[in-house]
Parts: sequence; structure tokens; C-alpha cells
Amino acid sequence: MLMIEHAGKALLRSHGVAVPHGQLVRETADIEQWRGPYPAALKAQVSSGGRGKAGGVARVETPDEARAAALRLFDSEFQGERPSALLIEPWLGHERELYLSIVVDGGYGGYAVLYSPNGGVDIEAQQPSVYEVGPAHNFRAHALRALLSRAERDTALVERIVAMARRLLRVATVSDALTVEINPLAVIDGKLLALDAKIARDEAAAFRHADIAQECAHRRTHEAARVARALDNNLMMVALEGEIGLISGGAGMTMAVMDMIAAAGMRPACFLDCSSNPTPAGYRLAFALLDEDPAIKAILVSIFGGGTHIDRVARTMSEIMRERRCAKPVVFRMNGNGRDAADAIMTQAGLCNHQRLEDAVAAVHALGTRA
Amino acid sequence: MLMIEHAGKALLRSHGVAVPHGQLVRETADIEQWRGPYPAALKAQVSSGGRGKAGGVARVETPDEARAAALRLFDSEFQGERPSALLIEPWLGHERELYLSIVVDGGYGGYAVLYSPNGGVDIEAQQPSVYEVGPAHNFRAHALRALLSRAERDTALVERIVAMARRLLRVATVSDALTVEINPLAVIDGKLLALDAKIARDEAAAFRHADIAQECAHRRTHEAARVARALDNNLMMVALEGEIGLISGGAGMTMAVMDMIAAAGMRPACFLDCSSNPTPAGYRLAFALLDEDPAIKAILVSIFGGGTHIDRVARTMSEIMRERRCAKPVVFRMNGNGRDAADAIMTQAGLCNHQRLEDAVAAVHALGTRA
Amino acid sequence: MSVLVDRASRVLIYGIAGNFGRFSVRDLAAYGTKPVAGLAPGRAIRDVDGVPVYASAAAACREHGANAALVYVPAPMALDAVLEVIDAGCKVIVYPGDGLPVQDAIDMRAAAREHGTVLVGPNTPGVISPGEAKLGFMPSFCYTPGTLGVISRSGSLSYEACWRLSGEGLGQTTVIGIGGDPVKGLNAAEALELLHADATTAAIVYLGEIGGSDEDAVARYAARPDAKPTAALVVGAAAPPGKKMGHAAALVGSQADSQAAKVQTLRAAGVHVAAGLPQLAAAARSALARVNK
Amino acid sequence: MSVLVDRASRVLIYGIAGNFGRFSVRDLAAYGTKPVAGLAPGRAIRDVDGVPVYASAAAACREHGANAALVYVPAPMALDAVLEVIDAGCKVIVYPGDGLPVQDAIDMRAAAREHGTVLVGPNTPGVISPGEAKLGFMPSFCYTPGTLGVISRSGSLSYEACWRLSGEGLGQTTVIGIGGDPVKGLNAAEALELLHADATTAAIVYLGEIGGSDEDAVARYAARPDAKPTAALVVGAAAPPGKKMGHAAALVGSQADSQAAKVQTLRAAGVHVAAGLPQLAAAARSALARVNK
Repeated sequence: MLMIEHAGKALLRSHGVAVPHGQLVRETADIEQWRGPYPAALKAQVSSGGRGKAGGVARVETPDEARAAALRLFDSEFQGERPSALLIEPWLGHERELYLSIVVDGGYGGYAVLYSPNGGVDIEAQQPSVYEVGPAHNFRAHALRALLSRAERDTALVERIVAMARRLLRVATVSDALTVEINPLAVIDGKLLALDAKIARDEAAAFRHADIAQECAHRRTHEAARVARALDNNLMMVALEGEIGLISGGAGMTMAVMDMIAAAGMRPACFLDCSSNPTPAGYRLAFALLDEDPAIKAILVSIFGGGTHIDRVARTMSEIMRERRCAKPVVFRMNGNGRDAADAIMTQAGLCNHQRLEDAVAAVHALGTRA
Repeated sequence: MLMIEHAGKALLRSHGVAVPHGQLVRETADIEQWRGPYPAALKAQVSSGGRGKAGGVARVETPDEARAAALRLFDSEFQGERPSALLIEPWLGHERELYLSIVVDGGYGGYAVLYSPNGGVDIEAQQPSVYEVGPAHNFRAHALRALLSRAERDTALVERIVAMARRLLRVATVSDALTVEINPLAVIDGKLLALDAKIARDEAAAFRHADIAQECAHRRTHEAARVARALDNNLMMVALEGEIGLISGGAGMTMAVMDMIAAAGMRPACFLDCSSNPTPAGYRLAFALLDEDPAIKAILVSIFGGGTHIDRVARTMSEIMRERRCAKPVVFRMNGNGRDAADAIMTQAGLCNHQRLEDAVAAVHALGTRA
Repeated sequence: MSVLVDRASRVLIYGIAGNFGRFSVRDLAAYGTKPVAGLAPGRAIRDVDGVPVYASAAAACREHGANAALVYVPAPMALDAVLEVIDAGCKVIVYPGDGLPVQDAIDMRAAAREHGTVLVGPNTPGVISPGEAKLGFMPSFCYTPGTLGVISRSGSLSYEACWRLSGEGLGQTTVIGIGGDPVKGLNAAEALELLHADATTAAIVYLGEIGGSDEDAVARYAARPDAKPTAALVVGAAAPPGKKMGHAAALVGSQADSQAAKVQTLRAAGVHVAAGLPQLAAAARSALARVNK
Repeated sequence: MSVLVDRASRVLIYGIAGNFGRFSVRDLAAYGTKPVAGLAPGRAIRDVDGVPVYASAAAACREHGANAALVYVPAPMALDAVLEVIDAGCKVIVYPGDGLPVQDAIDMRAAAREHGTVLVGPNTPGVISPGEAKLGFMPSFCYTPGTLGVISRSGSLSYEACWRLSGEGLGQTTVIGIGGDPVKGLNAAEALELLHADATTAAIVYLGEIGGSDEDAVARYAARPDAKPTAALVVGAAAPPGKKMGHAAALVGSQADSQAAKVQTLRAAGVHVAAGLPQLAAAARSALARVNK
């Protein structure tokens, strides 16, 4: 869950990190409330990257310019996303722009500090210095200092960066953040100021952070209604533009089947992984969501169950098929723990359970071309 | 810095700990805003202990009763402290009251978990179970479980307490708290609810917690003006009711001199340790604060300097004595690094620097009896 | 032969009284692996199907010589449970749960490494050495003994893949589910080292997906002059960028995260990459054909 | 003899370019203790009064065999600096700074113990073994060699006390400032063990204050059958309850924290407790009179 810049900066400030004194602008009229100086920066609050290059940050010299820029920004889209708000801040002159971030590094199994002496919009092209920390208590200022002293000549600045990295790492652990990225980190009179903040929180840690839980719930209300219903019921759903509905189990297997559908010249209508809620209620909801979507021509049920015992799934499926009032064709391919009992249940219900995935996809293909 | 109950509960809630849904009552009229159920609990927000026994918690059945209780509580003092606000909460029936806290244990060099199956107002009389954690990453749920299973028979409850202790320990580390005490911790339908919260934050960690820094600054504005001026300038001051002003260095030495003043039948007017700001400005302020207090009859300057080089202090003292427009007698006893130069400076300035503390205290006594 | 588990494995099941625990008591025993003891914190239970329940992992290990553990607890309790079995001395631990905060995964991993313990998971079906032993809940019928070492980021994909390999006569030495989370107790590079050191494993099959950096580790391994021949499948070609596909780590953030980029990197390192599931067995066969050449 | 420091101590001064650092370069040398190297992070300095400045503690230790460190840095940098000198291999570290968050003190202490390092501080003037060596900034003239081991929670009180003891012919083996913070690198119980094991230390003088639990540790020690005779002074009789008296730990919260309660506990354990500073030398003499009886 990526925090918007304004929330990220508030979090940084609460931990003693210097950030500009800005104000949130929820609608253009809020510009009147701005008591800070001009020139000011007006920044679109979006979660997509590359905002700067896409014109999402405006320098404004007067309230009139600020209003005009606000109108334009509220009306813009950044990678398909409209800004939920704008942030207005003093436009600060600075000597240098640095890059500093804390990330989680899967290969190393912990946190890493990334630094580049050249921050700003083109960071993707840089090769940052990487200090692999691991668990946070392994952080050693002297190891980072040794690394930075090769990338950065200003020794007094090195000390400030080391202290800032330590602070940002604390922000990461304390707030369960997976990324705490400051780009640019400005140098003003030798001191550091975070001009931007990209903080990604760990949604899995919502049970110990009321703010993550609230924000996740809030964002679901902004998802397409059917995706929200799925997520609310522990079904992992990503909606796609396709005609083959997919009810599946397991992330990797779901993607493998999507790839097979695509390889057969069809388009999957969704990623829909029911393995976190393999109950009658869960599967019923999955069918309801796909049945009501007119773009979907056929449904493939593909489950290779380990923890999910497919005899139970088969029983659920036969019930759902009996009750269901939708004519969309459904093709089954279920395998895994309990498969012998599952086959018997399906046969008894007069349903065909394909033995091989290839056969199931071919069956869908045959239907799909007819649809 | 002890958080008031309401702030402490908000902190707990933000970390996923269940607390009652309460509202802060800043003045009696705020009772009208209460949308929760009756009966309700109305609780004085004070930092002193023993509030329950002292009548600081009222059970109210109706809005009228709530208003009456609010008027009474706002007008009460608890160990000399008037409540800054009240907290109104639903009055919750519960099966049991437990005690659970995280404390810092100096002897063990880290955190400890304290548990008692009998919480409530009389916890001082209990002998709680103690799990010595040490640094937080040494926390082991199984060690605490083994300990609790001797103190607590309800095995399902033991699991909830273990999970709660883990959560409270996280609150302690994340928020730099020295104490996180829940008393009582209520059991309602087998679940835990924190009915009170006593959370002491570490003022030394203010540099990484904007909220601690703000609260410390806020509380200084409520200190007596001269104590606030001292603290703002890094002089450690505790005002007392006595007639002998003391300008000193080092906490232990300051207390030792206070004890000697008391042993000589006089009363120290303050604890005033200047060792954190042993500059001309610091000492000038110290004299200004004591000079303007009419209760103070004489001033004893007692400094045994290590890090503070007393030749520099002597130079400062001779300057202050030259400028000073107050007739209150001052007795000096300075020793430590730089003492030979200091003696010379004092002699040259026509000031007496006593060699022994006993002599200085006797000199003050001679003055004091005359005053 | 096998890695991580074998006939000497004596399994402690943490959370033995839940659905997964009760299933594994029967399922492991049916496979010839001994569930010797269990834990059921918060429940007053003496045994599950004859397997005794203890108040602590230390007691279970002491009384029954448990040396491996299968930990079925919800995410908020997972770190504590894993720390307990590490402290009790189990040298192989499988934690299948998902939804674990990454910070807890980091702490688990660090604690395991400090104690010389191998932690498999989170978000994994576990480890199986066909015909030898299993420590997990994968469907046993999918597996047959053989010479392929298998590593997978995805549970159900590994069942499907091994079922296909077995059906084509391509048996396995050990199948390791490393899991789909960003921080793993055992990552691809470490799982590869285990299989590399296993004399019976002739070739390696890697089942990857979009996101993360494990595929880079596989490519680095395959490029080594002493590497065992390696085949791979990377799923997620049809996944849109910027969307998390179920697994916490399965997200195309940058170009390097995409299925196409990963396939290219693996092929450049000499890995036999299958175009899709139907081509996996052929890729594995190609890898095996290179053994001892 | 001495504990913690001796003539073989080779001192690294962290923060050598500040006022305290520059003073200690001269002051230690004047006492015969070698300041062999320094660190001055963020400053481009080659040496301070001829003592070379290095970019890392590891380099300083490697080049000059530093085995002790005196760390003069502000509280927000203190944990990092102490971790660095621990990693560099210094076996005795003094951190005099005050205002350290307790959590950082906990982490420092844990890291030191893990590496078998003795950390003295925070909030201490350091350690001195009169006539042998000093690692701190206490006024040297207060100390003379002798047979008393001294432990103090307060810096300036220890100068005053030792100056009095020395003036009465009661010299010291080693004087350890354990500091006034709640969590200490070396606490009273641990300092007592060091002095107990030191053959030259005949008796112990403990300088305590209100709050905390160190006085309980002294009482526990004194009650041991093999304890060395112990004298003590506890200050803060005139301190009001509920107010922090300068030191973070010096606060009378409960009855046990008060000066009177502590004196009672110590006396019950057989400690010779002085009524005040003027009576301290007599109490120490009483303790010494009990030696070898």
C-alpha cells in the first residue's frame, strides 16, 4: 500500500525527519488557505511513478497561477490515475538533489539502504550504492559510512546521510514499510530535507497498524465494486479485459492457466484465486461475480488442491451447478488431495471433470469460439 | 513523560490493541457530545496514581448524572493535580480484571513483562509474575507461556495474554515507552480489553518522536515560569520550599549538598544542576532565577568539576559577581579540573573559594541564621 | 537420496488440533513420515489420533526427539511459534502460512540462520522427497522418486508440474516449495545450493513467476561452470503490470520483473525454459539429456 | 592491581576533535595512559596533538592496537558509535554522554555483552585506576592508589568522595562510574563482581542515590558470606517524591526508591552506611577495619 506523498511526509515528520511545511489541497478553492510563501510547488497526489516527467508538479508564483495549475492538475490523469488531492509547499532552492531509500531485498533477506549522489527524476538510470543491512538490528553506521565515502566526497554530508538512513530504517521497521524512498533528498545550507516521500506499507501488517487497516478498507471502496466484493471476502481478484472467466486456486497455478488461455488465443477475464477462502460461500461469490459480467463468455474452474481438499470443492461445485440460474458454460478441471472422491461426486452430479488441463482449455476454446 | 489515559489508549488502538470507544471531555458542556451508551464511566485525566481510590472514576447512569460528576471531577485535585480533561467511556461489565505491563528493568538491562491474575486498584499489594525479556528481540512467547501457565489456569486466556504482551512490547519499542501498563486488563467474553492505560514515554527519545517533543514543550508551559525558563536553557531545576539557593553541578553531588544543607538545619530552595549548560549564559540565568526569589536568603555555589573545568567557571563567577545588582550573599565552593587557576581567579576577584564543603555550608549557615 | 527430510525425520506439528494439523497427522503417517508430537496452544488436548500433545516445543523435542517441524498457526502468531521450534532445536522447519508481515519473515529468517536451522516458507506447501519423507501438505500422488530436484515459488503449480513430470516418468529427488513471499526462509539461491550438493539430483527444475529476484539467482547458478543442467517455467506472461497477482512478491513493477525479461535472462544463462506448462516435461527431459555430457 | 584499565590500555578516542576529545588527549597522556588514535566523523582532520585520526574504528584498532575506547558523541549518534568500537574489537568502552534513549542503552548493552565487551556508561565520567591508568575525564588529583574499590552512580559525587578518601589516606584500586541512567552498560551488580574478583581490592565503597535498584544489588552482594566489607553513601534524603533529580533514574516513585528505605536495606545487609558526605571516610575506614577478620 503506497502512501500518498502528503501522508508519507507526515509520517516522516512524526519521526523527526525534516520535510517542507506543506498543506493538502482537496479542491481548487483550498488554495485560498495557503499561508506559505510563493513561489510554491503544487504537486499531484498520485501513487503512480514518473509524476515529475508527466507534468504533475507545477511551480507557481502567485495565487492566480496556483489556482490555474490546480484546475489543470485535478483534471489530469497520471498513468490512468486522477489525483485525489494536491500538495502545496514552498518552492525551495537547494544546492543538490540526492537519492536515499530503504527497501526490502528478498535476495538478502532483509532491508537494504540505497544511495545515489544524483537524485531527481532520472534515478532509474543511476546505479545506486547498496548497503545490504538484513534484519534492522544489523545496521552499522560505520559500514554505511565506508560505502558512502566512496560515492560522496562531502564528509560532513556523509554523516547527515548516515544519520538519515538510520532514521529512515527506523521508520521502515516501526511502521512496517517495505519501501521508504526519498527522491529527491535536497541539500539546503548543508542540511537534508525530504522533498518527496514514497512509502509503501506492508498490508500483511494491518493487524498491528490501525492506519494500514483503515487505508486498505478505504481503498477497497474505490476499487471496482465486484473486485471490492471479492477482496472483502478474501478472494484475490484482479479484473482483466477478457472473455474467459477463471476460478482458480493458488497464485502460480492461476497465472499458469491464464498463460495457457492466452496461448490458446483467448483472453482471461480475471485473475481470481479462491485458495484463501475455498468455502461454499467463497465459490458462490466467485460464480456470482463472473456470471453477472456480460463480457465473460465461459468459465474455467481450475483447481489443483493441496491444502484445499478437492472432494469438498467438488461437493460445493455440484451444489452450485444445481442452484445456478446462469447459462454461461462452465468447464471443470480439478485435481489434488481427494481427487478420487471428487471424480465420483462430479460424475454423480452429471458434470465432466477433465483429467488434463490441456483438455479443459481446449473445451473452453471450443465453447469460446462458439460464443 | 506520562501520557494521559486518553492519549495512551489512542496509541494502543493505533497498534491494534482493543480499548473502549471513549471521548475526551474538555469541559462539562462536552458531555452533550457523548453518543455512547449509559451507564458510562467518567474518568479524571491526571498523571498521578491511585485515581480510582481517590474517587477519580465515576459511574454515571444518565446525562444529568454525567454532568454532575463532570462538575465535581473538574473541581477536584488528585495528589495536588487538577484533571486537564475527563474521559467518558461505556461502563463495561467484565468477567475478570487482570494486570499486564511492560517495564524497563535496570537490573536486567532491558524490558520485562509483569502479569498478575488479579488486576484492579490494589495491584501494589500483588506479587506479579515477572518475565525478564532484556532487549526486545529476546522476547519468546513460549517462555512467557510457561511462566503464565503457573499463574493462570485458563489456557485459552493465556494465549491471548501472550499475544497482548507481544503487542505491548512492540508499542514500547516503537514509541520509546519506558512503561506500558494496563490495569485493569478486562476479560469480556473471553477477550481482552484495556480499560486503563499508563504509558510513560522516554523524554530522551524526543529527537525521534515529534509527539514527545511537542508534549514536553507543552508541559513546560504549565511549569512554574522560572522552572520553565531553567529547563528551556538546559538547567535541571526542581523548585523546593526552602531558603538556601543552590547552584550546583552533577545530580548526585547536588543531592549530597542538599542533604548537607538539610543536615545543618536549613532547607534547600531548589535542586539546580547546571552541568548540562555550564556557560556564562547558563550561570547568569541560574543567578537571575535565585536572585528574584524573595524566599531565598543566601546562595551556595557548589561545583566539583570534571568535564566542567572550574577555572572557566571561576572566570564566569567573578564576572557575574562584578555585574550583579543583588545583595543576597553568595558562598563559593568550587573544586575539580582547573582548581589551581580557579583559586587564583577567585582570589584576584576578591572572592572566597572554600576548600571544604563543610566550611562552605557552615558559612551559609552563619549567613542564614542572620538572614 | 534427499535433502532436508528423510526417513529419520521425526516431525513436530505445531497447531496439531486444527484442520491442517489433523490432516497432516494422517497424511504424513500414510507417507511413512513420523508425526511424533504436537502442540495446540490454548487448547486442553492430550493427543490427536494418538500423537501426544505437549505444552512446549522443548518438551516435545526432548521426549520424542523431534528434529523437524510443520508450523500451522495464523500470521500474527507465526514468528513466536517459529522462534519456539528453533529454540527447541528442530533443524528443519516448514511454515506454510501466508499473509505474514515481511518484517516478521525477516526476523524468522535471521533467527533460523543464527541457529543453523533451515526454515522453508512462509507461503509454501513444504518439502517432499518422493518415496522417502514429506514435511508439508502437497498431494502425495503427484510425486515419484527420480533424479530431478524441483524448486517452486508456487504451491499448486508445483503439484501440477510434478504430476506431469511423474506422468512422463521423470521422478524427483526432492521438491522444495520456497514460497511466494518477498522474504523467504530459504530462497532460490539457497535451495539451489542444497540440490547442487545432493549427489542423487542430476538436474534441476525451477518453477518461477513474475516479480522478485529469485529468477536472477537461478540464472546466476545456471551460468556457473559446475552447474547441474536446469529447466524452468516462469508463469505470469498474461499478468498486467502494477497488479499483485495473489503472491506478495508476484508483481511486475519494473521491466526486469516481467515474464519475458526473466525468460530471456534464464535462457541467456543456458536454462531450458518451457514456453508453458504443456512444454515443461520436454524442457526437463532436455536438461536431463545434458547430464554427464 | 586494577580492573578494566591498566598500563597496557591503548585508547581510541571517538570524537577526538571536540572539546572533550581534545582535553582527554592531553589529560590521559598526562596520566600515563596512551591515546593512540582518534575518530572525528564528518571532519577532515589528520591528527589532534599528534594523535592520528582515522576514518573507522576498525582501521584505528588495526593500525594502533587500540583495546579501549572513550566515546564522546551526542546521544543520537551514540548507539552507532558504540556498535562501531564493539565491532572493531575494543574490550572496554566508556560512553560518558547523557540524554541517551533507554532503548538505545538496552541495545548497546546487549551488543556489548554479546561480544564480551565491557561497556561503562552512559552518563559516567569513566573509570580510573589511580597510579595505573584512566579512561574518562575525572579530575586526576582526587585519586591515590590504595585498596578501596569504588562504584558510583554519580560523577561529581565520586570526585568529591574520592578526594575526601584520598585526603584521609584511603586510596583506591579502581573507581568505576556506572552512571545515573536506568539501563547501564555495567550495573552495580556487575561492577561489584569485577571488584570482588580483584585481589588488591580489600573493601568496597558504593556511592548511590534515590531511585533504581542498584542499591538492592549492593545489599545482595554485601549479604553474601564471601563479600568484601562494604561502605556506602546514599544521597537524596532531601529530594521530594515524584520529581526526577537530574539523573533519569533518580526519582522516588515508590517507597523502596527513597533514601531512607535504601539505607535501611543496606544496613540490614551489613553495609557501613555513612549518614552524609562528611561521614564517608569513617564508614570506609570501618569497612577496611573488617578486612581479614
